[in-house]
Amino acid sequence: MSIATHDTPGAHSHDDHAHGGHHEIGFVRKYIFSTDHKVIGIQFLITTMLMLMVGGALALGVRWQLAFPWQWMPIAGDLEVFQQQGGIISPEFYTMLFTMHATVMIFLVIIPVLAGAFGNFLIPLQIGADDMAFPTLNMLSYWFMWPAIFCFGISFVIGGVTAGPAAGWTSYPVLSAIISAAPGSGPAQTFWLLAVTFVGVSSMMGSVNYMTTIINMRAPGMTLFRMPMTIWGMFITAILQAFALPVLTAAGFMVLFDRTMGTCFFVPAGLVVNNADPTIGGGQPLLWQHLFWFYSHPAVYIMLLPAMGMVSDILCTFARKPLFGYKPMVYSMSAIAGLGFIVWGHHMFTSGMNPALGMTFMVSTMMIALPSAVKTFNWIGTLWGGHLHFTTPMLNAIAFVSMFIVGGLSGIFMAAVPVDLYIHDTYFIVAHFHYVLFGATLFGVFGAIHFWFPKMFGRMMNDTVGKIHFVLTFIGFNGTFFTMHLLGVAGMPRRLADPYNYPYLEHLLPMNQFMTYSALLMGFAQFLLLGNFFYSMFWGPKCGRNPWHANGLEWDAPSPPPHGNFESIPIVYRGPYEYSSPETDKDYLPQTEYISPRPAPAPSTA
Amino acid sequence: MTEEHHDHPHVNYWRIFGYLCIFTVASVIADVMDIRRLYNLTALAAVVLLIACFKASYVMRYFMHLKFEGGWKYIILLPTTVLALAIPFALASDIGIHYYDVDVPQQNTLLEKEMQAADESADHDQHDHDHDAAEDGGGH
Amino acid sequence: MRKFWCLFFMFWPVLAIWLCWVSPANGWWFPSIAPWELGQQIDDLFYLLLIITTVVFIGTQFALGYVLWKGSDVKPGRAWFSHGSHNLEVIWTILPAIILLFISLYQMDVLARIRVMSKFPEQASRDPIAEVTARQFEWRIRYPAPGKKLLAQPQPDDLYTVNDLHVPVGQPVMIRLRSDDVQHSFGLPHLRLMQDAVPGLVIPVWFRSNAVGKFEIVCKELCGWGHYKMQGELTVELEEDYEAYLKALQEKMNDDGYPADAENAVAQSDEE
Amino acid sequence: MSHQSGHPPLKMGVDIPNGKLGMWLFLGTEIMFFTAFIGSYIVLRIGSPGWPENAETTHIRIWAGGTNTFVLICSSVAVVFALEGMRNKNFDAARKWLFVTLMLAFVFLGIKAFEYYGKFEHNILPGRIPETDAQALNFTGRDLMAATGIVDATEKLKQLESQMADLQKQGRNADALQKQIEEQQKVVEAKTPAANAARAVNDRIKAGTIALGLKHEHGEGEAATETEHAKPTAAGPTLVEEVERLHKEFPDVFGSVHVPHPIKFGNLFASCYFIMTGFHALHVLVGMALFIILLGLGSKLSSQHELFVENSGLYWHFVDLVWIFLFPLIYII
Repeated sequence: MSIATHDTPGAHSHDDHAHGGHHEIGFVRKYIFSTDHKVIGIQFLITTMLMLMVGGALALGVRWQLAFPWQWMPIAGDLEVFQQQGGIISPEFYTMLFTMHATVMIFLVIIPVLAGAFGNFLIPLQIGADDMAFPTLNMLSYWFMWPAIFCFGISFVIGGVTAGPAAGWTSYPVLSAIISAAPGSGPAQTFWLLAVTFVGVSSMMGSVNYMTTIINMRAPGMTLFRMPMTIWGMFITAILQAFALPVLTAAGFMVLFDRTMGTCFFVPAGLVVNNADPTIGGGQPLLWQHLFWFYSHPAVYIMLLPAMGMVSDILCTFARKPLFGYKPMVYSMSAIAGLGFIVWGHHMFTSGMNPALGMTFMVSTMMIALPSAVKTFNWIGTLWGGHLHFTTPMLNAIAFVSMFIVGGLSGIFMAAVPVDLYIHDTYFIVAHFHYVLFGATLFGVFGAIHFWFPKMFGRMMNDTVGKIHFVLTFIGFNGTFFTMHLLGVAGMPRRLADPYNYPYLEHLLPMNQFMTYSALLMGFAQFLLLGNFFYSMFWGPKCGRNPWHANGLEWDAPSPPPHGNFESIPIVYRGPYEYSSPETDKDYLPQTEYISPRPAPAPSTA
Repeated sequence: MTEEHHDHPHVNYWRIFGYLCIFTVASVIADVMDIRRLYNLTALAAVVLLIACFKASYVMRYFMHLKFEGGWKYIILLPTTVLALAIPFALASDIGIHYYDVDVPQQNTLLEKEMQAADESADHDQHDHDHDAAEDGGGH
Repeated sequence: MRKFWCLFFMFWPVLAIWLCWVSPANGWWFPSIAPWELGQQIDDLFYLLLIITTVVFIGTQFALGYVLWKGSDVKPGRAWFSHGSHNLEVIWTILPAIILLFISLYQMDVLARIRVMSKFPEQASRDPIAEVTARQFEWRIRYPAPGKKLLAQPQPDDLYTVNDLHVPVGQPVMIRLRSDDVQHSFGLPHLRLMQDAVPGLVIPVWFRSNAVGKFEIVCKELCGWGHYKMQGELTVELEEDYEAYLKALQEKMNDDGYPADAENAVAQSDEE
Repeated sequence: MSHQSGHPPLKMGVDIPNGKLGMWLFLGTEIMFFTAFIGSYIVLRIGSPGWPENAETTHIRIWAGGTNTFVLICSSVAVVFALEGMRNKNFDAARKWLFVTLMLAFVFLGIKAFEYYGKFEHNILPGRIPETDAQALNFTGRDLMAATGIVDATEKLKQLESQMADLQKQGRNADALQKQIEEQQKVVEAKTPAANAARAVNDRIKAGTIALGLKHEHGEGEAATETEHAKPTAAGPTLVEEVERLHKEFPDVFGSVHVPHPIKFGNLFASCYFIMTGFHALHVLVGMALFIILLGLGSKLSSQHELFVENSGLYWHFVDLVWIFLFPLIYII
């Protein structure tokens, strides 16, 4: 991570000195409590990659139980704490496994990797700013992740590792609000709620920062409709986060107080939970579901839109083509955001919601498939007639499109309430959201990691290893999750520690075993990514500013960019996707390159 | 004001202060007048919330200088206001109004319905079967 | 190698469709034919969606494969310099919009018949057959005594069972779903039905089975560590069997080791 | 930002400083945060027929809320004048107005604390309010027994005695322990009369031969449900009368036991009240911290802090705005 790179012709840069002598700052200020958006972005990236491994390990635990119920666990079974339960996954532990898998993946991997890692790294670079609007706030937003990780960690161990938060990541009261409902997860669930609050604070700080930066700190000439799709994705994500997340934070406080202070927002009176005294209350459990999904449905788009943006960038770069329908892409993204706020009820079709609301939500949910469809068509249009380069980022980006189609189409089944009555809370749902969140988002993220790695570290990642990682992950992913659709149609409910209790599900065991093997394959493939990442960070071949011949502003800065990013303030003359433009001889035309308005294409002299 | 803070012209803040105080007194008077008893709670709520909206608009326009800001204020505040209003409205149809019967110690709509039905049928026929049952149910 | 990637991305949709094609034969499909008309309508809706989505899936995946195939040729010249087509955008916005709107409106009727209380079969909603109370981790079922109506307040002569719901075949029945503690969900996968049991609410659920048999009742909402074993059984039987079952249940409950007690007899004669 | 190096001064975005834009966006998120609380309160209240509205039952004092509204309006004016002072480079005036604002914030919190104290006094706390007569009876019986402390004392005595027995079995000297036991016996004896009285009441509660009765000062209100009232009760003092008698007889022991007073949906009311006013008070505290930082600068306060003052002012006005809506929602409606 050397800041002094081989190509810094603009060494006279005033930017360097505008930031108060960054030469003197020590290791701690530079790499740990750094206010530099790039360092913070990389911190987020590495943290989330480690958390990805944690979340993946938890998922493998879940898969183990489904494939080999009540059998001795391969590695964890040897541990002392599991000995007293025979080295197997107990139902309490299983409940905690899937709760924490979802929690870690959503709150500590996908949201921070998109908004935290790539948002931080890319926003100032792609809009031509020298840093975020509020660098200190930015640093705080990273360091507020750690109390969250810490609290999640405590919630793991406080129940003695074999039990923990056990109300699912959705944490529906009354299960999560009354301690006697899940005795094993008493303080664990409380810490879990605290952690979610910290994540909320962290994301809120981040999103205010991103919005301010994108609105107010764009380089000269960078109009809104010249912003790369990544920035649009981040911008809309930040808006969603800023206006939906506080609702969850508030609801989190309410359920936290319900647990600890005797309030009763979500607890009706007169419940006899686990033979304890009848509850005192008057609240309504459905209120939580409304408030929760008011955030958590937009959160699905928070977990998707930035990836959509990054994939658009990658596809254009490696198809050497302008984005097909830039404005429709922006509008459809905005439509997703707008509609995203009014579809939350589709998570509650079976929950005893007023049927009139159910019908309204069904229509709005169906409609949200529309902008997604428009985006998919536009991506295919982007590839149409392109000159494709099948690099690792490109393969991951194509996989994003391919997987997103499946995730989008299976969503239509859920949007249809009558069909949802059958498939709700079955593995069909599990398949659906893994296709969206893993198949789409994570492939997008893998692509983005390979794509922007040269900018982050000034070195290239190994393409062959990247492709092997991609192929293994792709095969493992589809082996695991496509088959889940079939389990869902067969009626296998999710979150069951032992589905084979039910005679009508017994014959699904071999299928589940196949899925577990696929999941193992996928899990181990991730070590390739980690290895490639950390090896290339230090020993990968060095690269110049613009190894992909891409157009974005970030490729105008040195690799890796110094503190302050650009040697001089970039001036933007055009949109980010002018590949194969007839105006120039190269097949790309950076946003900063000035071409005098002449009818004949002129050779550029940048 | 001698400086050319063209976007922050001088406002007579004391006058705004006076308005706010008058509005506060007005909402207290609305409470003392007992609109609740005279009309109903909804009328009272409408009156005092309207007053609150006026107060809020004065604070936002003059104290927060929104009156003198550019168009961005609408971009930030309108969607927020819409969302903020949408939540209670959407939730009112599910949490505020119960589509299904409620059975909690404070309120048992199912039981109330049954007792009502029993009363009605008892008016028609004293020896109705429902009547006995309702008495059994109501005796608790 | 470039063509390899095109085949790679085209191969998996083929595999996926093949898998869906063979899965009914392997039992990876609906557990049984839904034994009532609304269940069958739900299945029909599912198949309708499946057809629509399969067409879109094949279309988009093979369009993707096609553009990859075309784009993978190493050819001279440049990529097609195009910023998009307004007409195309309009077409592929309006067309899916119509389809989606059609789907959502087409579902309304089935949804209304399942969920809107005023559309419930009159007889079923007038005389609920039982009250099902979910509890960690079992289903408690309360029937009214034979010949009586189910009342909101438990009656002294009510009949109770656990995890064992009996209903007569061929007629619409309605249960009142409650929860004693946390949120549960009353799932009848064979009937394609599901309704959460929300603490504090009494939610009516109606269904009908035209086939005699035993079906599982599944708790589909996470309700604690024992969620997986919260299993009930729905027995659909002939009317006379059902009445005999209630009678037997009543006798079993009244049997306190003494001969038929006088008080009960008086109470029953009062009702007649 | 400070880049003037020959480039065209093309500033993208809106024409306000980043800090102010960020503050407004932050206030947007804050609006949503309070919306969640206020919206929940509104819908829960609509969904709970018989919500306590009588000021006698809820101990909501409109004069307190009204005064606090007035105080916050005053402080809003003060902070506006502080900003005016900053703009006019009259930093002494700015400091003076900031100080006034801070003092008014203290006054606000003082009144708030007084109100909270009133709620604590009357046991209007979430999770502690009986909502039906049966609950009121149970709670009071439980509280009466707990107030005597007899259970703990007896338990301790028993423990000591069993220790004593152990020691005696081993034949060891137990004089010190004997002394302790005697002291503990005295404690138990001292508690016994009160405990007996509490037991007598509890027995009647268990037997169902005591009526709740109503506190005279509160009138009917929303207090009790009719059906519950019809319970057959033996002649004799009601629980309210009993508790009032016990208060007189053993003021030290039962002083903390509240005269039973069921409030339908009282717990939900208290939950909503405390969470809304509590988070508002927390925001007041944050605002006060901002003002304290500014005042702590002392004479160093200068033009470079103008944005800080403006942003703190915006935040403070927002706190005022929230209260403007909380006042009618909690105190009037």
